[in-house]
This record gives sequence, structure tokens and C-alpha cells, in this order.
Amino acid sequence: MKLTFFLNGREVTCDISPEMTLLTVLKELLHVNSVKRACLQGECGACTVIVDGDAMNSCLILAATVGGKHVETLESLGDSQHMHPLQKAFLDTGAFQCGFCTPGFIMSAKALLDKNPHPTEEEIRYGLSGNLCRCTGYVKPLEAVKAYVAAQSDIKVNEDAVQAVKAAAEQMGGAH
Amino acid sequence: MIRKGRGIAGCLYSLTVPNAPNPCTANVLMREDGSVNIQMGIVDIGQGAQTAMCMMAAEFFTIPVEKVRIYTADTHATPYDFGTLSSRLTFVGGRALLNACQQVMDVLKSAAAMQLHTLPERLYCEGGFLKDKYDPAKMLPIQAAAAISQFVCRKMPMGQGEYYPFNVPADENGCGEPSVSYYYHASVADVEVDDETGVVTVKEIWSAVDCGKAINPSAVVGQCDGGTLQGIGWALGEDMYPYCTHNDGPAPEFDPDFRPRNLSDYPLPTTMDAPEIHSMFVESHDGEGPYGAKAAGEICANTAAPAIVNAIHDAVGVWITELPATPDKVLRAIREKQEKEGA
Amino acid sequence: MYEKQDYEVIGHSRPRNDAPGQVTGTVQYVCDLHLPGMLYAKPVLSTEHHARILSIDASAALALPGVHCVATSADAPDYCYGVTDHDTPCLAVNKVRYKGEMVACVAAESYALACKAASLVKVEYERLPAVFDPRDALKPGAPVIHDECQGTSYEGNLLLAGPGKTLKLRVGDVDKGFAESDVILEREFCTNPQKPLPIEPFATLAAPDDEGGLTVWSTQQCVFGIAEHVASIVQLPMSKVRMVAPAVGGGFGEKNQVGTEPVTALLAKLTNRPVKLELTTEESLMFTGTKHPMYFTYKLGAKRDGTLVALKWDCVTGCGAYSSVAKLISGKVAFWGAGPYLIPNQWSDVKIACTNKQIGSAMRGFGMGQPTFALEVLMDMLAEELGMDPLELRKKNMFRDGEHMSTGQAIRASGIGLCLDKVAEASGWGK
Amino acid sequence: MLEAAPGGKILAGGTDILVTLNGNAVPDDLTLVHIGEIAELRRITETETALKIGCLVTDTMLAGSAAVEKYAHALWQAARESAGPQVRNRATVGGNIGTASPAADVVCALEAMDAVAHIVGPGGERDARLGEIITGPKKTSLARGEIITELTVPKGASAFEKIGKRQAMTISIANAAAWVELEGDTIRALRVVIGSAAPTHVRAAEVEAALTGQKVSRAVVEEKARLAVHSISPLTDQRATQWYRTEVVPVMVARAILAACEQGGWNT
Repeated sequence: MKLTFFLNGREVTCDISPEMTLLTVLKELLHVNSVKRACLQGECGACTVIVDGDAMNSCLILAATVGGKHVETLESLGDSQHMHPLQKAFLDTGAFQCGFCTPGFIMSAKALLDKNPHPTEEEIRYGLSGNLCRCTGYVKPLEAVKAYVAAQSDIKVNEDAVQAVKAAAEQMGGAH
Repeated sequence: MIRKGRGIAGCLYSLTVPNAPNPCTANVLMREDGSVNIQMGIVDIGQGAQTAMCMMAAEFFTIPVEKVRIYTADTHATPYDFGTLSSRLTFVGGRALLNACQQVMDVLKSAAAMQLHTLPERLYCEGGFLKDKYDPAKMLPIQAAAAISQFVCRKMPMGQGEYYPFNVPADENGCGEPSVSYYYHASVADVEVDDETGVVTVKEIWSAVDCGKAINPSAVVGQCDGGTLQGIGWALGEDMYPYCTHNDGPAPEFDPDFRPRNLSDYPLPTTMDAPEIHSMFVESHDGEGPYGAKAAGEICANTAAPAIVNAIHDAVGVWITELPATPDKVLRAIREKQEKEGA
Repeated sequence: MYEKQDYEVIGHSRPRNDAPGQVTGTVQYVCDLHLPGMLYAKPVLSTEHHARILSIDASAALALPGVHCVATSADAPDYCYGVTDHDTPCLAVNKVRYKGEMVACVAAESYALACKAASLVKVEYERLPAVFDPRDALKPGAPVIHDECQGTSYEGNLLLAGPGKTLKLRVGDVDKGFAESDVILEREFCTNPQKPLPIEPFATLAAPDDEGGLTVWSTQQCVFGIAEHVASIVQLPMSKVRMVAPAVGGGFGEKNQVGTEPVTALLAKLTNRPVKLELTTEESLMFTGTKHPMYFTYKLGAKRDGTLVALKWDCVTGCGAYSSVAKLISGKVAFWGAGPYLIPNQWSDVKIACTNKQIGSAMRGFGMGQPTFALEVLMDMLAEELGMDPLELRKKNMFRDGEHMSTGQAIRASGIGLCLDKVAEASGWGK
Repeated sequence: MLEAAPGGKILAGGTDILVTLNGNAVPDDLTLVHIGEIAELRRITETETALKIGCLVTDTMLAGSAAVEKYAHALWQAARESAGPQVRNRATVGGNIGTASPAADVVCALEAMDAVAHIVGPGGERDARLGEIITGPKKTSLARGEIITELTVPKGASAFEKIGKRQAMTISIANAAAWVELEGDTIRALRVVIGSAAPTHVRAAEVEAALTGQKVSRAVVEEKARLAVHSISPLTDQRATQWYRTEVVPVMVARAILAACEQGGWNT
């Protein structure tokens, strides 16, 4: 069975068997590195990709149903030379530890921010509630998204908001 | 009706494995441009051990961290390490690394002494230079010393370090030294208990870890955040055998086939469950540890559960002595209390 | 000795050295590794809590085109491992001891094919009575789980630990202490088997190299510790087995015991092809270890002014189907049950009982979380009894530098006071 | 509209069926008919008295539509609180009904709103209430090849309450939805549906009878809500014990009714 879809803007054609999920196609056939395989039950969010603007678990999408659609993975945001500001925000706040859930987290954050550029804290938590992380307690990842939103907002970039995130960790006692 | 409560808890933790030798070894090589290669058998599972080792080496040689590269966890290319467990990597790995760095420094100092016509003991390292204590004019960049040692003195600036943490298995009466250092942690939890449904929500939690010396502060704070949320998960609902914790014998509802098989039934906390976590660290500076550092990883998961149970008592006046404090147990305890007061 | 001073690099936050790779998705974990000619493995987990294995029929599975091998314990008969007691097989040997234990493992061309073949492996069980509560396992007449290692490692279901079969601490005289105490509190506590559950489940890729050895990439926390077990199952000298841990997606203790490494290495040796075994989270939940559930009886004696005089704690630890790290963890429970407080008389008695539950593995806290829960709740109960502020009660009895712990060790750089003050001040305790 | 596929199953969002297929052997005779691309079924239209919801409408579309929030508040809350964002972007209303899980949040809200499903099949078209379609856990009365195409949800004041093991991505331990028709402060008509406390969603008939015609007040509603215990038959499972469900269902029912009245204009 032939499948044609757009992966990160590039048209891709591959030969799949009908019962393959999009995750299997991305991992076993196309060797996409950023999409992670973990729970296969649509509950951990590590395999989150953006399909036509919506964040979805690629382990619950039958590959045959994405014919002609636009699938975006973390590789579409930018590489280490020229990073997307959202990636830079996660880097600067030291938001991740083991980094296994990072790609899924950033894709969910991007999908959330594409629809709602200035979310409140509650909306950020609600938008990222489909991504599980065991290392960070979600403190710094949420900080990173808030710092990105602050940096992107139209009002003059609030320098001390981004600095506060850095200073908070360094000041002895690190109290937020 | 939502009732508020606050609870506190403290904890001790003994570093390193108590009753077995658990050494760590490190190889360090300085190249002629002053950059450093480290090989260690440690495994970085996300706690930031690699970054901490690079920072310690950079501090020792007073060179930028970017010039230090570490390769870990490969039995054919890295020297032995016991394993990433019982909070030992920063302490034991750090000491092993610094022993190896000291060997490299001795080689560099002897080469610099020959170049500067002074004695190796008079040299000290500062700002990327080897300087003479008594004659400020005599100074040599570190990379120059490395090049001279390698190509002129025919001595490769490399070193191997190991560190066996001192431990004597303790006997029945407590005599012995089960651990080389101890670190501490405390947390205060604010909870809200809905006394109609028994649901406990942690609103805010402050937790401070005694890490001796914070090598990488944001990593220490990160470890404290993650450990606190794991402790909250343990306290409120994570259970592989539901209904198995019952003080007087197995619970009537216990059924071994109730084991959760997916992440919906095993309630790992999500972003909506995570409270306001304020993680902090205090520095008690243990001279035994590398630069006074102890550890930060494991202890943060231990005090959240007792602090939450104490807070539940403060809120609704019931003692939950069987973890997890599920809504079922909290509501049962509240009903019993109401009956006792009512009767 | 390192004196206290400010440093150039240390003490200043830095992102992790592999952070750029993390945020751009280039960091490689085991699930991202692919080798040409790689086979996919799928485990067959036991569906019985406690049963004798009568037969394993893999003929239907092997008949499928593209299925290369179905490994069972017959392929590695004399392989046994364990951290303290050698009682754990890689694949169940003539008996399964917990539901989810690996009985066989299939290697096939694709993961879907491996799943299909795994469902065709027929395992015939003869169900045996099972016991789940550690306290029931110690009662006479309970079904015996380890009948081979009786006398050496086990006595009935009691794991023999320490000289007197149980782990004890005898400091001072608790009876005299309780006699002198004004207030005595005795409560029971128990803690639940939490799962470390890092988001990345166990995954191993084993590939034969051209020198007759093996290279094994795996999600593990100690490369050297597990290399020894892999070498013994494939009967190769350690020099021929290269263990590598690429980026690991969290461990929290679950990955420092043996997991899927030996069985994947065995499959690679049998098929002479690279084999990748990746557990799904559901298999990881069923097969790998949990925090040890513990059942405490704590008895604390104190004076009216809050000075702690005597503490006695008995504990039954459920180590699950195999011993794993139960002895090390119970050793810490037996020794450090008194936490960061000076209590002159301390007695403890810790028994370890095996049950037909998942193996108790190391988890973040390694045996300190459970007694801390019991003691800290008991301290608050005592504070309520004495009408004292819980913070004051703790600060009255906590360790102080220069003194000795009740078990004799010197107290150096004690930070418990600093921590308590820090969180009390930050949270506005008492206001 | 749809040719009957022998031995086949209908694939809309796929968030339930693929969980069973992933990591397990795929049955040989399974044929999936993917209807996800039919645009007409993926629309919410508003009429004078009701909302017409296509079977392919996803939870995210429900949670994002102002009309649903205003006129079918219970459905809006249920869609917001079920599963996680990624699953809500794919899970469809039709699929939710087809899976017929006794704990389903959206089905609970729809039944409270007295939604009518329009079913098309080889035997022609018919309308049916959800109570008739869902006959047991994971069992529906849909004949082979029949498919739900559209739901008609009458407008009204309603609310939904849910309790789970955690705040997001959790299957309900107990959920309750209430629809109310107010006249000033008295309840003219009331419908209450309780989920995951019986093999299927059940109507709390005694509570409805007791409260119809009553004046709304917190005390009366909480007192009468205790009657809900008679219409449920909860079990103990890995999520909650029978005792707990019996204790918590009246609380959920009371809260749902009071919230529905508030949404209907009753000020406390």
C-alpha cells in the first residue's frame, strides 16, 4: 500500500502495510529521530506530532489516514545553529533533564501557541496536560513557555521576566 | 466544603552504598590547545552528572566549560563505575575526577616550572594561567604548559583517578561507618481537602535540599522539583496493587488482577495536578565532598508524602497511616470521625 | 579537604551539555537506534500469578515466515542472577512467580509480526496457590514460592538477611527508655508499591560484532554491573561484551537492576542478527520492579518537654517474587529508621518476605522514603499529643554538628536545621 | 450513504480501536472503513431549538464552539475534561458512542441532554436515543453496517461533574450530568444521568421525580440527591471501591443539578 504525505514541508512517499500506525512509519521506515516511542496507548505524549495544525499522538493515527496531510515534527522548528525562539526558551531555562519527553512537549507547546499566542498559566497547563514528564515536575517547562510568551508579547520585552527565570536558579536558596 | 491544611516533614539520607565497595574511576587527558577529554563509566540518566563533571574539571583547570568534553557509559572505552544509584555520582565521581585532574596538573606544573625557571610547588592555577606565587611576572597559559609538556618534556598530560568511598558495614549495635556523608531535606505542604468527596489537592509545596555545595544550581532545583512531584504522586494515588496497603491484613477489596495496565489507571501526575513547587537548596559545605558538594537527587522524593499526610490532618483532623491517601481512605476517615463526634 | 569559597564555574547555572540536542530532537535514545538487518523482539509475559510451566509450544509461532527464533529458559539453562541472592532466572524456569514475568521472547522481521507470533506461543500452566500480602507469606502454611533455594536464601517465604535471619538494630535499651518516657505512641503504618516509571520504557538493542562478541545498547543505570550478567548468559568473557548506555530517558532506580538486557543478548546470539527489544509502557508496568511495600509498627517514647527517649520499629518488607535489592533496602530501613533525630534508645527488627507480586526494585529514595513517612507522621502525632509546634519538636531533637548520632557516627555538616528553617521561612510557617 | 462492510469496523478518530491494536496481534479478518474524510459529518449547525452535531465532530471542536458552551454546557464541560489535548483533537462523538464505555464523559452529557442520534444503514434510516443504542459495556444495538451520522441536541441549561484519579487524562470514577428546565425558581423538568456506576449510563429517576416542581435550594437538592443511590449498581474496580462510588455519586448529582440551575439563570 503506497502512502504520500508532507513531512516537515517535504513530500514523502513510502510503501506501508495497512495496519501500520503513523508512529511506526515515522520510526521504522523514515527513521525520524525526534518522535519517541513509549506507551503506544496515547497517554504519554512522547510521540506528539502536529497534523494540519493540531497536536496528535502519532501512535493512535493509522498511517493510511494521513494521506496528503501536513505532518510536522520537532525537526521542522530548527536545528542547533538557528533555533526557534521556543526551543531557545526551553534551552535557557534548563527546562529538561532526561529529555525523552522534550520533543513531544515542545510540539504540544507550539500547537498551543499557534492557536493562542498569549495563554494564561491555566491555559498553558491545560494545553500541555497531554504530555507526561517524570523528571522536571513541570516547573521549568511551564516557566519556559511563560518566558517565551513574555518574550513574544507585543508589550516591550520584559527583560527582567526572562532574567528572573535565570536569577531564580542561581540565587542561593533558588526560591522562586 | 474545602478545608485547608499545612504540614511539615524532614529527612536524612546516607550517601553511597552502605555495605559494598562502590568505587568510581576517571581518565583525563589535556590536549595541546588546553581542551580536556574526560572518560568516565558513569551514566547520566537526566540528573546532569555529565554537566557537573565538566564544570568541576573546568573549575579545577580554570578553563571555560566549553573546552571540556566527557564521554561516558561504554565498558570498552570508559573506566569502571559502580552505577548511578544511592546519590553517589556527584560525590564519588567528583572525587575520582579531581584525583585524575590533580595528576594532570602535576605534569603541567612540572613543564611550566621548567619553562618559567621556578619550582612546581610555587605555581598555582588562576584565570587559565599557571602563576608563580612569589613572582607575579612569571605566568604561563595552561595550553602552553600542555604543549610544552607533550612536545618538549615528552610527558603526556593525562591522569587516572579513582575514589573508594570509605564504608564499614555497620553491625547490630550500630558500630561501623555505613556512609561517607549524609544529606538532608525538608518540605512544607499546603493542601486543600474536599470533605464531601475526600479529594486531596496539593496547592503549594516548599522543599529545600541540603546539597553541600550546588555545582549546577538549576540542576539541583530541577532535581528537587521532579522529586517533589514524584513524592506527591506516591502520596496521593500511585499504586501498582490498589487496596494492598491495609494495616490489619489484606483489604477485602484487594484483587491482584486490579493492577493498572495503562497510564490512565496509574495516575502519574500531569501538568494539571502539579502544584506550585518552590524548590530551594541550602549549602552546608561538606569538606569531604568535591568542592564541598554532597548530593541532591534521591532525597527530594521522601518528604512530600509525610508533609501531605500531616497537612491532611491539619485540614480535616484525620490521620491517614496507609499510603496512598486516596479519596476513598480520606472520606472513610472523615465519616468515622463524624460518627465518633456525632455519637 | 575543600574549604568554603566562591568559585568561577561552580555555583553558576548552566544548561545541560546535551541540551541543544534535546530541544532540537537530535539526541539518540535506544528507541532511535536502527541497524541493518535488525530483528524486533516481543516478550511473552506470564498470565498466571503463581504456576508451574507444563509446556511451552512455539511451533505455531515459528511456522510464521519471518519469525527467526523463540527463546525460552531452555536456551540458557544454568543462567541465574541476583544482586545479593542468585535466585532470579532471565526467563521463567519451570515455574512463574508473578503475573508479568517473562516466559519466552520472540524475534521476527517486524514488530507487528513479532506481536502476532507472540500471541501464537502456547504456554500451559498448572495454577498454584498464590500469596500477595507479605504478612500472610510469613504465616505457616503459606504457599512456598522459592522451593529450590530453601535453607540457603529462603526459609519458607522469609528471605534470610543478616546473621539472625532478620535485620536488627540494638542501640541502648528501649524498654528502659519507654519506662522513663512520659508519653508513648504506638501506631501502624504501611506504604504502597509505587512504580519508578520513567517515561522511556526499557529498551535494548543487542548486535553481534565480527569478533564473535556482542555490543549491547540499553537503557540502564550501571553499564558495568549489567555487563557481567549479559556475559554470563551468552557464555562469553566480559572482554567480548561491550555495554553502552546512549542517552537514557530517566531511570529513578528501575533501570539499575537487570531488565531486558540478557534476553536480548541471548536472542542476538541465537539468531546472529541485531535484535531490538522495546517494552511498551504496559509491559514495563507488568514486568519491571516497583518500590518495596512496607508494613511498619512504630513505637515512640518521649518526655513531656518533647525530648525523644526511645524508638522501636518493626517492619515487614514485601520483596515481591525475587530478592533483587531487598536486603540492601531493608538494611537502610533497619539502620536509619530514626531519621535525622537524636534518640538514645533505638531497636528495630526488619523481616523480608517474598510474595507473588512484582519484584521490588530500587527506587528514588532507596529504602529511606518508607521509614521517613512513618516517622515524620508519628512526630506530628507526638507534637499534637504534647501540644507542641511540629517544627519546634523537630528542631529540639535534630542532629547538631560536632555531636554523635545515636548509632555512633560523627555528625559533620548537618543541614537538617538549615533545611527546616529555609522551608519554614519561605512558607511563612506559624503565621 | 455507506455500503455495509462485512466483518468490518468503522474507523473515525481511532483513539479507542488503535489502543487495542498497538502492541497486540492484529486479527486477520479485520477491515477498517475510514470515514474520517467526510466533511459534511464534521460540522456543528445551530437551529432554533437544538444543535445538530455531526458524528465526526471532535472533542476539541465541541470545547471550542461558543454555541455548545451556551446551549449545551454539560456537553462542553464533558468534552473539555475528557482525556488529553492530543486525544481530544482526534476523538469523535460518533466513535465515543460506538465504543459504549460505561464511564464515557461525552455520552453521559449527551444522554442528559436527551440527544437523538440519526442512524443510517443498509436497512434504511432511523432515529434513536442513546439509551436505546448503548445496551451494555462495549455493546451497542447497532446492526452490522449501521452508522450514526448526526446528533440532535436540544438546547437547555445543563452541567456536568466528573471525578477521576487525577485532574487530566483520567477515566471517570464517577460522573454525573444534569439538564434542567426552570420557571423562575422552581424546577419544571429535570433529567439526571450518572456514569461509571452501572453497566451503562443510568437515569436517576427517583431524584428527578423528587425535585420536579420543587423550589431550588441547596439544602433541598442535596437532601433529595441522596435518592440517586437507589438507581446505581456500582462495582469495585481498580479505580474505586463500591463504597466510595455509593458515597460520592449523590454529591456529584447535587453539584451537577445546582450548577445546571445556575447555568439556567437561578442565582444562589
